[in-house]
Amino acid sequence: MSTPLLSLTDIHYIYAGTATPALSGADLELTSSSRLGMLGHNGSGKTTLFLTAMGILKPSKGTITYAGTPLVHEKDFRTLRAEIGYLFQRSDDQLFSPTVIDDIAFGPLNLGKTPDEALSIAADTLSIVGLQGFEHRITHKLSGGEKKMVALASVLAMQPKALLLDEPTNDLDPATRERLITILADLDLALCIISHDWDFLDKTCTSFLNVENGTTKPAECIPHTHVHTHQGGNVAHKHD
Amino acid sequence: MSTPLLSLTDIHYIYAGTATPALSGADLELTSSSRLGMLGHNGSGKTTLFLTAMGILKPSKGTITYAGTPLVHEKDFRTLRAEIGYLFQRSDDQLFSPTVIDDIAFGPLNLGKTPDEALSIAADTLSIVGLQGFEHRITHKLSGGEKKMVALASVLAMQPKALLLDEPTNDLDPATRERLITILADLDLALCIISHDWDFLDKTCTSFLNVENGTTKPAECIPHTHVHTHQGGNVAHKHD
Amino acid sequence: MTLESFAEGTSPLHSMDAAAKLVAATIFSVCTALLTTIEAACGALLIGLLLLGIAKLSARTLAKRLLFVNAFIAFLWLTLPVSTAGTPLYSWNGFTVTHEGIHIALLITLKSNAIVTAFIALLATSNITDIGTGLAKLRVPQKLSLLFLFTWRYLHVILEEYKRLSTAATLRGFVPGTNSHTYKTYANLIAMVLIKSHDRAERVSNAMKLRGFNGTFHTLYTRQSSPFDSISACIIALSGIALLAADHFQIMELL
Amino acid sequence: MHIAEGVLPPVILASCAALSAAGVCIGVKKLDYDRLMTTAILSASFFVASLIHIPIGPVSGHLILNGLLGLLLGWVAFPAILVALVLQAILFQFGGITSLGVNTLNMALPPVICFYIFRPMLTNGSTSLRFAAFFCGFTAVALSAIFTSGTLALGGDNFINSAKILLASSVPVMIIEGLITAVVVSFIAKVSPQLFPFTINTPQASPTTQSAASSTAE
Repeated sequence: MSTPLLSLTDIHYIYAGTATPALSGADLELTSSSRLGMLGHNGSGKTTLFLTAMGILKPSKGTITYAGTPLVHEKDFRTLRAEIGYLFQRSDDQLFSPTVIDDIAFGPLNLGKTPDEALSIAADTLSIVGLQGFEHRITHKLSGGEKKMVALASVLAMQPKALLLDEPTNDLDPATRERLITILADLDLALCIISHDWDFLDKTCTSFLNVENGTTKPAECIPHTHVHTHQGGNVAHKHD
Repeated sequence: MSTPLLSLTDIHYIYAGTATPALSGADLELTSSSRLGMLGHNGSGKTTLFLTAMGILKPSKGTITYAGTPLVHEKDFRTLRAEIGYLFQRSDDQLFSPTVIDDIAFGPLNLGKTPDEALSIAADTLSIVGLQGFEHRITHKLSGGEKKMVALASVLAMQPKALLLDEPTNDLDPATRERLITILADLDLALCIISHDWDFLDKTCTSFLNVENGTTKPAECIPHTHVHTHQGGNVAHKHD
Repeated sequence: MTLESFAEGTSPLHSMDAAAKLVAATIFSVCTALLTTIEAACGALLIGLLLLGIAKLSARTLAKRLLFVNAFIAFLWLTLPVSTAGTPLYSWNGFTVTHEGIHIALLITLKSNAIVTAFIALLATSNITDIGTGLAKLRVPQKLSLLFLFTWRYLHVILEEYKRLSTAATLRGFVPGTNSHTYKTYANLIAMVLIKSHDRAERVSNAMKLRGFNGTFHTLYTRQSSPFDSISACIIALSGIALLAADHFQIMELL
Repeated sequence: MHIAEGVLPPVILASCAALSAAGVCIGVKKLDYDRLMTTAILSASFFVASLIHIPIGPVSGHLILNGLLGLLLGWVAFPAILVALVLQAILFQFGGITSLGVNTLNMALPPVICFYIFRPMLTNGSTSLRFAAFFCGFTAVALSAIFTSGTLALGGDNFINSAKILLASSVPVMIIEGLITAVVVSFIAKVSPQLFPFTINTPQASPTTQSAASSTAE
C-alpha cells in the first residue's frame, strides 16, 4: 500500500437547523492509486463527506490530512483543491462560463497559468473527453451528456492527482456512459466515485466503501446489478 | 379496453435552435385505468412528450385528443389541465407559494371553488399524502421529500382523472419513496410515470412504453433490476 | 443561512398580527421622523427600547445590527458638528464645532435609533411570509404583495443556486482579489444565475398554467385581527402621535 | 447607499415618497400577471447579487447592479427595487419605513433613465455592446450616488460635506459595477438574449475576442 494522499478520520458534521448529524464518525482514505467506489442510499452522507474533504463544509470533529499535512483553515485547502478535482452531480452547478473554452481555462488561470498555456491545456483536455472543436460552443446549450464531459474536462484541465466524482452517470445516455468508463480507465490518477449505478462502479473501481447513516465501513462484497428482460412484465409479479 | 381519456398521435416537435427533433412521430394513449410506465434514456423525449400532452409545447405535427375532443389552441387545453395533474421533476418549480396551504388551494381556487371549499380540500389532500397539519408551514423550509409530497398534494387537490409524473423518485430517500408507492397504489385514477427507477415502475405500473430518439413503442417486456451480493466484488470480474 | 435573524420567538410581539404591526410601525416611524426636540426624541427612543425589551431578542445579534445602523450616523457625526453654522463651542485647526451642529447630530442619532429599535421590535419579529400576507390584508395592490411574496419564495432557491456555482469556482482554485479576473468571474456567476433564474421562471409559469391559472390570483385570506392586536397597535401608534403633539406644542418646555 | 431613518427633513421625505409612488404605479401598470413570476425571480436574483461582497482593494463592497436591472425590466425596476428595499429593511434594517420613498427613488429612477439612454445603443449596435453596457452600469450607480448625495445636500447646507464624501467614495463602485455589467450583458446577449425585453444586437462570434484567455488578459 502506498502512503495515503488524502485521509479523513472520524469526521462529524451536522447541517444547521437539522436534528440528526449527516456524518458521525466517517473515514475515507485515498492513495495515489485508489479506485474507490462509494455506495449508500440518498441522504446517507456521501456528498457531505466529499464536501468535507474539499474544505467546503467544516466538520465539527475529525481530521483531514492531505499529503501528510493536516488541513484546518480555509487557506490550508488551497493546495488540495488545486490537486484534487471534484465533479459535481449536476453539471449545471459546475459550469458558469459563457463558452466551453472559458470554463475549461478557468481552473488553469486560477493556478497561475498564462492565457496561452490555458488555451493549449484546454484544447488538449477537450480532446481527452472527445469534444475536439467544442471550444466556442455555448455551455448552457449543450446536451446533458456534453455538459458532463465539459465539466470533466474543466476538472482535468487542472491536472489533478485525484478525482472525486459525485453520481457521474446520472442523466447520461448509454453511449456517453460507456465513453466515461473508457476515459476514466485511461486516466493515471486516483478516483473516488459516488454512484447508484453499481454496474458502473464495478467497471471503474477496485475497492468499495459503504456509507450508512453518516458512518463508513469498507465493503467486503459489492452488490451487483443484473438487468434482464422477460415477457409478462406488464403483469404484476414479484422477484426476490 | 375502455375508451381513451388522452391520446397523442404522431407527435413531432423540435426545440428552437436545435438540429435534431425532440419528438418525431411519438404516440401516447391513456385510458381511465391506465398505469403506464415510460422508459427511455435522457434526452429521448419523454418530458417533451408530457409537455406536449399538456399543451405547454405546441407540436409541429400530430394530434392531441382529450375525452374524444381534438385540442389545438391554448384555450382547448383548459379542461385537460383541470383534469390531468402534472407532477414536475423538480418540486421547486412547482411550489411557488409562500405557505403550503396557499399552494394546495391554488388549483381549486382557479377551478372556481370558494376559499372555504379550497381549505377543506387542502386539508383532505394533505392527509392523503400523510402531511396532516402542514397547512401553515413555509414552503422553502420543507425538506426535499416533504416538498415532493406537497407538490403531489397540490396536484391531487384538483381532483384529477389522471396524473403525469416526471421522475417522481429523484432525490427521494428510501422511506419517502416507499410512501409514494403506497399512495399511488391507493389512488383511483390513471397514472403515467416517467422514471429511471425500474423497481419503482415495476411496483406502480402495469404497462410500459419505450421512448427512443423521439419515437415510442410499447414495451412487451419490462427490464427488471436484480441485486445480489457476493464475495470478491473488489476483484475485477465480469457477469453476463 | 438564515436571513430572518429575529423572526423566531415567543414574545407577545412575535405572536401579534403582522398587519397590525405594520400599521403601528408606520405611524410610529412617521411621527418620530417629524420630531424636532431632543426631549421628544428621547421619549421616542425610550418607547423603542421598551418595545425591544418586550420582544426579548438575542442581545448579540441586536448589538451587531444596531452598530451597523449607527455606522451611517457616525459618519454624520464626523461632518455635521463642524459644517453647521452657529454658536462656536470648540475650535481646533480651523474646524469649529458648533452648538447647533451637536444638537442636530444628537437629534438625528436619537430619532434614527428610536425608529430602528421600534422597527426591529415590531417587524423583524414577523416572518416575511406573514408580513406579505399582512400587506395583502392592508389592501396593498395585489401585484405588489404577490411580487413581495414570490421574491421571498425564490430568494432562497436562487441563493442556493448561486452558492453552488460559487462553490464550483472555489473548488477550481478561485481566490477573489482586486483584479479583472475576479470581476469577470463574479460577472459570469451572476449572468449564469440570471439565465437559470429566467429558465426557472418559465418552468414555474408553466406550473401555474397547468393548475388552471389564467391571470387572476384568488386569495384565501379573510382572517381579522384580534382585539388584542388592534389595541396594541393603537397604543403604539398613539404614543407616537402623542410625542409628536408634545413636540409641536413644546409641552416639554412648558413643564 | 441607503439613507438612514430620521436624517432628512419631512418635506424631502414626503416629496420623494410621492415621486416614488408615481414610479411604482407606472411600473405596476406595466407589469402584467403573466410576467409577475419572472419579475419576482429576477428581483430575487438581484437581492442575491446585493449579498455578494466583492473585494475592492483592502475593503469590500456589495453589488447594486441597478443598471442591469433597468435594462431587463425598464419601469418595472421601480416595484422590483421597492420590494428589495422592503426586504432589506426588514431583514437587515438598511433604511426603514420613512426613508423608503427616498431610497426607492434614488435607486430606481437611475435604472429607468439608463433604460431609455442605453436601450437604443444596445439595439442598433451603433456602439460596442461591452462599451454601452459598461456605461449603463457605471451611469446607474453614478446617478444613484448623485441623487443620494443630492437629497442629503437638500436636507440643509450642513449636509453638503457628507454628500461630497459619499459621492467621492462611490467612484470605485461605479467602475466595478460598469465592468461587471459589461460582462453580464455580453454573456446574456450571447447565451440567452431573450432575457432582454428588446432585441439586443448580438455580437458576432469572433473566436479571438471571445475566448477566456484573451478577455482576462485585458
